[in-house]
Amino acid sequence: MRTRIVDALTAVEEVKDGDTVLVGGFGMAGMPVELIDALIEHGAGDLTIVSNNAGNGDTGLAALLAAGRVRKMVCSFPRQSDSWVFDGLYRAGKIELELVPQGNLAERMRAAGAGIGAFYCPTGVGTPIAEGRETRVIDGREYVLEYPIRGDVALIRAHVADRLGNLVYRKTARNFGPVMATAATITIAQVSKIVEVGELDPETVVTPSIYVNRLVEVA
Amino acid sequence: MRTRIVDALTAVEEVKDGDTVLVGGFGMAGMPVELIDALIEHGAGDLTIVSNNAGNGDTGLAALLAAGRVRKMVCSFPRQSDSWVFDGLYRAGKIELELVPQGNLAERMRAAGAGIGAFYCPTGVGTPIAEGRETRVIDGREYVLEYPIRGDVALIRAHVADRLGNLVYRKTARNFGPVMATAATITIAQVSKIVEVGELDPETVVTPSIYVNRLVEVA
Amino acid sequence: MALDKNELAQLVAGDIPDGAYVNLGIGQPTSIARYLSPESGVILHTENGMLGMGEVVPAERADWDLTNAGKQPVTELPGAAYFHHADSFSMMRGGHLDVCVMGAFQVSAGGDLANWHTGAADAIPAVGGAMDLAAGAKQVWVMMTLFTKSGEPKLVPACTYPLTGKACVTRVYTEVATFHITPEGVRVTATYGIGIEELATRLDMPLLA
Amino acid sequence: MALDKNELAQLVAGDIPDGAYVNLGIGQPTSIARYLSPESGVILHTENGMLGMGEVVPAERADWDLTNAGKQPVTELPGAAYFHHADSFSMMRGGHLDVCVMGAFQVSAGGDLANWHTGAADAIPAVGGAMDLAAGAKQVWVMMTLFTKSGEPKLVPACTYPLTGKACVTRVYTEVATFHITPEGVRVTATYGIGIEELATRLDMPLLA
Repeated sequence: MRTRIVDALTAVEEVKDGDTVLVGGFGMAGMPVELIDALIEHGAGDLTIVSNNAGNGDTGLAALLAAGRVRKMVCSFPRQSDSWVFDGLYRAGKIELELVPQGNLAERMRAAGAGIGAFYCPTGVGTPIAEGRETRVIDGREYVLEYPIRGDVALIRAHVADRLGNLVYRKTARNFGPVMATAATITIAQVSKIVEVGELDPETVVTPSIYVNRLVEVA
Repeated sequence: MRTRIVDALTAVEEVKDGDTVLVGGFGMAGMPVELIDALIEHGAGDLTIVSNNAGNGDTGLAALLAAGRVRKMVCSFPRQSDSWVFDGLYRAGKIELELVPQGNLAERMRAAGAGIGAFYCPTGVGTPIAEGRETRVIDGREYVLEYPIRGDVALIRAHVADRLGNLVYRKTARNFGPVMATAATITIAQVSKIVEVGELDPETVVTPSIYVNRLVEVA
Repeated sequence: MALDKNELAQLVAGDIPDGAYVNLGIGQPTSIARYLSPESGVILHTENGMLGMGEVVPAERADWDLTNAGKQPVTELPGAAYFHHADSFSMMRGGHLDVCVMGAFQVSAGGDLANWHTGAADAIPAVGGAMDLAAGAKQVWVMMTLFTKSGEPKLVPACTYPLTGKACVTRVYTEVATFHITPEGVRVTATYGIGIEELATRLDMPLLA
Repeated sequence: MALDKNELAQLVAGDIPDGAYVNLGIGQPTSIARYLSPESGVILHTENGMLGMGEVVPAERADWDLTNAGKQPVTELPGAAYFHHADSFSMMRGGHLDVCVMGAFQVSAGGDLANWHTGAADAIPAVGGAMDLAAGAKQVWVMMTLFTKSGEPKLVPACTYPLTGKACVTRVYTEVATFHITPEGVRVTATYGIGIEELATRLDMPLLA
């Protein structure tokens, strides 16, 4: 259905307490900072956040965590030099952590977006990550069964959108955006610029408009 | 390892009797006609061909079939108005057919390229395609377990390559090329033009050079 | 009076919600595109790898790198996007298309779809993307004649032809009547030149009005 | 004499085949890039979504949309390509990278790798892409000091730390010796300032020469 062009606060108005929110970005590259700020202002809590990292410094995702809105983090690399907000919450037992290898995080969201029920993945075999999970040997190699990660909402950052919602990204800020856009019921994209329909080359569109429900221009 | 720029006959010289060859294209769009002609000249037989269709008219894939080089076709749609070569071989019992829904064909090759051991897919549940296959109910929905399709060789057609082997495609001729390129031990791409390294925009590369082993320029 | 093919295509087109992402199957459903206005914002998907597909064009204007799923040359509309087959079918399988419209040999009262194989022993099987669409689109609509040339109903209590997908069809559009397949049963939503009693008799199944 | 960090990086760089597609792990392995000549045609992958990655640049020249897996700003080389995370990890998991070089806490004689978690109860676990690389690259090389600061060997009969991957490491590069992990056992391929007998004694494992 048609992509709506709105302001950040309107864009996040449908987020509900208890939602699973996919948050793009790898470190700060591709992090939808203004959408996260709007989510904080919006006030939804008891959230499960799926993102590669667990916040840097005191802004963005870290601020959402500091505001006590997050029940659980699903991520591959929470521990960083400037992840003091998460570190404190974790050590105080105030936040759950599901640690997922980075590729599994991406592939499990990809599966959600692609209608795949589950998949056998070689990553993590023989490690604590695989403990308690179903495994199977296929063609002589051992795999772990992995399930999709779906979002109620995805907050992503792209570079340029057209008014239909087609997206292009910029350099390694592309990272999780295109995958998360497919895996959420409502995908909200923050972009630097919105152009007219027809201004993007159809060969270069990375996220087709079908995956984008709300567009927010943040110049 | 480095992509080699060669002529069509040199490109296919490593194809062996009994190989599985992935052949790009949807109808004639993206069909690597000159590579198929080279494969016919090369002479390898007892091949398994994986391609969406089973040849059109008397050229390309149809000519390979007519030359008696193909033991088995794996495809989604063999029957077309001009698939008389395949039709004749099939009715004469001279060729095996594995019919795979089009999306499963793509996803099974994608799985091969992505290191996925198998995946649960909703397509074909309750149909003859699922007969004899393992099924599982996940979250209330039934899925069929599907396994990867790997190629010894992939023959694909793209639009422009740089000398490293990065590829861009043209319109719907893109179809199976990017997926097959990831799923074969040796990927051979026929392109209309080879440009210098640096002439393709890194944001618009569809198949990165890592997936391309041989490049053949067919102006 | 029964609808002709163009009237039927127009009827289906009118029921497609504004802004919907839609896949129109090979053959008759392709003609629905002619009745979709640009203002509707409906965006057409073709499974060979494109959103924003335009109209079918004659061979003399063809770009053979730009075809629909039936391999006919088409145009590209502003705002189009190209993608490869795995991405295209992920879009379908992942439930992102709002509506797909396909032809059918048979549809069952429970929404089972049979449209890929007559079951004839000597037929060369070919399925293409039909099973993927049946399994993946949010709504699967069927556009067909209600009866075969020999007068057999194609909306049936249970399909006798091999299935394409189970319990997937939500609407059936035919030249003499349109139906919604609901959990309560098959509901007739309109008739054209046939009474509902005659319809129920000829279909040999209970119908909700 | 034992190698310093730069000499070790140079040694590893020299062993990377021309034209290889390579992922260099966060930390020490990143420095290998400095010793790869453009003529070698080695192409660097970074798991956050790029092939053709160039050098690390100082903050004043940073483009923060262009970073490596360690979130340091880098450059883009001619012939680069960007892709999203699922595609990037498919490239890794699918066995398309020729070599990856990672640091390690421990490597076992059988090639098991432990480099993500010390097992300490109060440590916050973080794995990133290490398990994906361990499971996916054609060859996994480890670059590390052979002993901890307190003198404990890091090449061990069996890892005591939680594993990153099983039987995946094929080569170990350290400041005092380099090793190939083979089906027959651990083979010493070079030593720097240490005798092979002393090495075997300190490592407490049989070594092939």
